[in-house]
Amino acid sequence: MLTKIIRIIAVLFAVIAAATVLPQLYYTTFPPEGRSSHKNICYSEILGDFIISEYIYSTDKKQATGQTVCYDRHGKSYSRDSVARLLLLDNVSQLAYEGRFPDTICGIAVTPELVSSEAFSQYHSAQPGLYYGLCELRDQKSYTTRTLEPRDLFRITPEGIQFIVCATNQIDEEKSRLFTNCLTAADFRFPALRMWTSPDKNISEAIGYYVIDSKNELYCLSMNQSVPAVQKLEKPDSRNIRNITFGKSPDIRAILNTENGNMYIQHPDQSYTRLELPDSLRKSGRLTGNLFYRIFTLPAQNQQTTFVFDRNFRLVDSCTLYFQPQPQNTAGIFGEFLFPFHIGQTAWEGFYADWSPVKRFLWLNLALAGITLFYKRRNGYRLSNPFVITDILFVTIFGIYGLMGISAFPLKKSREEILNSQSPEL
Amino acid sequence: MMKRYFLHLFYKEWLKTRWAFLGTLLLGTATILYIFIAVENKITLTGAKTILLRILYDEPPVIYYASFLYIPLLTALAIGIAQYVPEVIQKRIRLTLHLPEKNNILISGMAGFGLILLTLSNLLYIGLFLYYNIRLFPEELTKPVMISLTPWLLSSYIAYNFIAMIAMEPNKWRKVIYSVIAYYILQLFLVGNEPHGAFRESLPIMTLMVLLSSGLVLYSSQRFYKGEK
Amino acid sequence: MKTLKHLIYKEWLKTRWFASIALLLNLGVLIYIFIALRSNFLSAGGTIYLSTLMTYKTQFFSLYRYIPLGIALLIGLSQFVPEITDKRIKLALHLPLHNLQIIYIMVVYGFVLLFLTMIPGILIFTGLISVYLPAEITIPVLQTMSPWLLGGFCAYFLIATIALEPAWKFRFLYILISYKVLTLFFMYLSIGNAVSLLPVLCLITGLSGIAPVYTSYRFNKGQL
Amino acid sequence: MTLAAKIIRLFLVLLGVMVLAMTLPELYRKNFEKRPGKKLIYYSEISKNFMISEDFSDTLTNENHIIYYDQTGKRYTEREYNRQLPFLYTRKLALLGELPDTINGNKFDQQLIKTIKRGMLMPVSSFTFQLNPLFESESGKVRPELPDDLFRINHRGIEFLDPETNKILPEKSRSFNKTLKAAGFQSPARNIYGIPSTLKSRDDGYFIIDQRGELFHLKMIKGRPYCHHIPKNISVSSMKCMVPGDLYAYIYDHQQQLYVLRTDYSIKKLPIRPGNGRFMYSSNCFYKSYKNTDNDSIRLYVLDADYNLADYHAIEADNYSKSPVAQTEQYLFPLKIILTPGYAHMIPLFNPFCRFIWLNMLLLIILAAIKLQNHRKLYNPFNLLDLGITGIFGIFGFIAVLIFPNRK
Repeated sequence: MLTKIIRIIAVLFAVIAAATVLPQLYYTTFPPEGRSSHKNICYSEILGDFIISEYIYSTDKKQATGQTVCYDRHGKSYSRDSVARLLLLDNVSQLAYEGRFPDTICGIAVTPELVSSEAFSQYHSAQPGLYYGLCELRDQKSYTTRTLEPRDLFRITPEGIQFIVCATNQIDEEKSRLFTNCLTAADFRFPALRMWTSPDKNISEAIGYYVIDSKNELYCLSMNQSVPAVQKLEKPDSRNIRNITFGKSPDIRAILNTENGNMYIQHPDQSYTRLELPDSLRKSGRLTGNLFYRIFTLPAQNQQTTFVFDRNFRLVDSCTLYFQPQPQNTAGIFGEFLFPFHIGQTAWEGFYADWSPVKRFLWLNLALAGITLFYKRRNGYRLSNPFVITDILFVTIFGIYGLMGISAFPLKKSREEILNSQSPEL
Repeated sequence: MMKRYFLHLFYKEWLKTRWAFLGTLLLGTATILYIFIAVENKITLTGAKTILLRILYDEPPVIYYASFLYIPLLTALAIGIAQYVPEVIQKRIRLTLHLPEKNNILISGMAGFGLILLTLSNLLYIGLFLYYNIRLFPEELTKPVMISLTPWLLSSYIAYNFIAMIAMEPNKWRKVIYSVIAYYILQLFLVGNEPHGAFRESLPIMTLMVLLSSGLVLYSSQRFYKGEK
Repeated sequence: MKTLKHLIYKEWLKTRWFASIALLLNLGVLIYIFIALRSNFLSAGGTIYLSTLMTYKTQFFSLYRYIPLGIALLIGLSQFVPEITDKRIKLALHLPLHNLQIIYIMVVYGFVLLFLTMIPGILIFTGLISVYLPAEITIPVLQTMSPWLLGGFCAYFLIATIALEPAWKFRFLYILISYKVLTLFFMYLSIGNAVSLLPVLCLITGLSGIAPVYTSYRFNKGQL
Repeated sequence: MTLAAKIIRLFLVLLGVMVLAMTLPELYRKNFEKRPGKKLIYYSEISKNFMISEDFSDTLTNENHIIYYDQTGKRYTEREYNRQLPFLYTRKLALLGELPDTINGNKFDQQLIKTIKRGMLMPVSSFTFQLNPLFESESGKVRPELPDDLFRINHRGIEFLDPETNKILPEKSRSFNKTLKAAGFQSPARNIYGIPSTLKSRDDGYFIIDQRGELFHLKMIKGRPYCHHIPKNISVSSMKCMVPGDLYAYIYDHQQQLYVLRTDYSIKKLPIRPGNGRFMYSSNCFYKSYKNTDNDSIRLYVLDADYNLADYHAIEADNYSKSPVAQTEQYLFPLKIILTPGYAHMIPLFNPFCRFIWLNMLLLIILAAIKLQNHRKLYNPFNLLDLGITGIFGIFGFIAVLIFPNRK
């Protein structure tokens, strides 16, 4: 009895092992055929409309190169050369190289240097990233002298802020007390739930940290010539803040998103503008900027939506681009017939089981279960035996993995069954 | 009576495993010491803050404890092989297994001894690692690093249990099949090269797998006893 | 002559099972590496794949690193562990052959077996990847893999040396030295950078090939 | 048999010595190494002085203590020091509002800052696949585009390979071969130097050493081959190609002497002593500086825009080999074997003879005592060899001899 229960565990181990390795092996052996086309969308400041460029691979498999076609939302196509003249801001270096860059765009005097310096691109994730709670607070005046270089990292505990001198791994009591007092004076409630700074050292030095205290209030903590500077900041709305990214452009201090999916831009004067993004799209996106526009791109499954704002963050236009799903080849479809699911693990979400569509793999599972049933009957197993039933159930659910598992670990017949199978059936 | 029996059994197992166990223990301890000698050397060369910031935030992450990856596994292999392989080769276990009711108790005793030994070595590794790590780094780093080490420590139990199971299995081909299964299960545990504290979400399932795997040896020992092919 | 046949047959009985596993393992891993290479090549496109491979010197064959070592362990241990645990070798040494000859028949047998398990796989692998990769890449790739293969042979010889050593204390010390020697073969080198090390490694492998003479001499005299 | 075993034992002892010489010094250094003081030397474009900073900071207490002075020994404050090096501290000076308006009569702006180039020159080039993409040099695009083929130059001449099919493109190969032959190129190529990446603002093609050691410049202009034979009177050992500027490449000859290949195909020998051949270079529109650091000194050569020597200064280096810990190391270990990281060149480094001899003698006596204790005859040749190995290899030999015991 015990052995049979242990056998079930063993079978499960075999199923896990098979489900991690077999699909991977299968899909490496039969890689997807053909490459899907690349699509890119840009907003033309001249047309005031989107231009979509698509890179299409040639149908000849031996040929790597394809060609780029450009068209707008209404299907009107453009030549590559005319596109360069319609998307001046995106083709600065090429146009300047050819000496074709105009002096004015939309009535504004421009130079290639000006356009290049105005362009930026940054990513804002709706989910907060990796966080250890141990950060480096750099001085706002770090640039004046190297003596302001910090020798410690800080954490914000329920007892207050603590500066840990790395070389000794001890707390710098004096500095910690000074900062704790300053934070308390600003009505900060310890501990901090989360803090953010910019990966850019210059911005990080200038702004310091945005800290959420235990009452979910927002504070800005920085240091000026070894003196703490704490400021309580308004929150964009009453909801809790989910994640903060600091801006790469001087007119954007930070991008914030709150729990209900609203996205805000914080300006250098600490006022907020809510971005008119649909509430359903609470996903991470990319913010790009140029001389005229701020463009937000939100990707989703097989599609991406681009929102174009003017420099005051008023929505100008938006467009959704649909990508054709990767064409499924026969090997891919066959894989879904063969493997009911695939087990893997990711660093931050743990184990997962990726199920194929039930209607695909069900037939093979049922067929295999039938074969198992037949085999068990032929070999004189009693079908009412709970362990035999478990075996058949495993094959029905886990399909090919289950069959492999139960054949790797043979089920011993009970004494009664052995007697039955030895007695002539006729 | 039972206590005497186990004491006797444990003593016999200890005689078999002590050299392999102490040898790998020495290797593991030396590895941990070397890890921290290297870390301290880097600290003196470039400064503690720089190193700590690099360990915390560099991309790809600085896994200063990477050479510890296979140490628990190696300990399990040494104990497992020293414990079961001579028994199986010399068919010694056959003689002790002829009393059916004692069968499971004996095998559980053997496996239990191995698991205790493994736990001791793992505790020693954890203790030594923590001692140095807490001395050098703040707890914000120590906690995630310990999480990153846990799958590796757990892998030793999986390895040990599967070795016991494979060693007891009478059929050669099934031995190979079980080894393949063990290999791919271990692959799920021997993960690294991610930021510290990764695979936190995998830990409950990993622990469950470890607990479940500890019975596996009884399945093949039963087959061994029955002399199945 | 009859004794020789007899000896080889005895070795074959001990090792055949493990040698066939090793052969399968070797072939399986190499073919898997090829399949993965082919998959990446086809899905990225040859031009892109090759230029990434050449820029980043991707070690697409890194899975093979410890396979020769594993094979050497399989064959070496299956050959020498029974001799030690059963003290069988003592009996073999009473055969009408010179003791050293007997030891060397065993060692050479193991070496040939190791060669036969690994080299055909490598040849097939070379043939397969040459379909997709030009010789300018294939040759450095094989150069980078060759320390691992040499490491396999060296590990086998060292196992024989250690197995024949009669005293446990020295066995342990030899294991330490062998470990450090073997790390030389399995360093993480970028593609094409292993060439300057190969003569040294060949020398070490050659030396380890004659090392069993020393311990078997000690074994014969039963020194402790 | 006995003799063979004893001789083989000696080989094993030597193997043990090698392993120990790789392991022990490294372990020693990792355990005891102290941070050396950091000395930096730069050339000021403003005062035309060598600016030196010396870091006495203690990593343990993390106290910042840096002093600044020039080659005459005149001390500077940090602010003054930064002001002397506007190309190095541009950001700090800009934030402080202390950027100079002009340098040497030139307006200090973005354009000027963009002329800075920094990098490393090594006399051995790392391994490259002898297979490269030949870019279109005049495509009319800002950046070169990756072509669909790769070329190699073997004994059959230049061959263009289609990676998709792994087949040679006969027509293109033939047309390029013709041009190469016409320029006097003799296949196969000994080495091909270039930048096989699209991350460059202009393509300069490849520089190829042919079978006779002659230098050729190969590129593709509007799909047509271009090949130029570059006359030279040096033997090239390695080259480092530069992204577009006034140079095509730096050339090392076999004595590690450095040359520059300029865009007019002239080759100029740099007035620099090769030393160990490794240089950190930093150039802007006024000066080009080459810094060479070896065990004893840091040497900084400053060259003007035409690669003539403008100034030179050397300071004493302060690295591990000068620290007291390293001095002790020289008393302990007669030699150490290091492996160059990533390349696996095994390099044995010997210590000054007189340092380690005392320890060696001591170990020799101890070994002799052990041998006598075990009733060995010291005049036995193998015992003498044991003693000799200990005498030469000191601690390594001593341990190795004991690891592999010798039978009476």
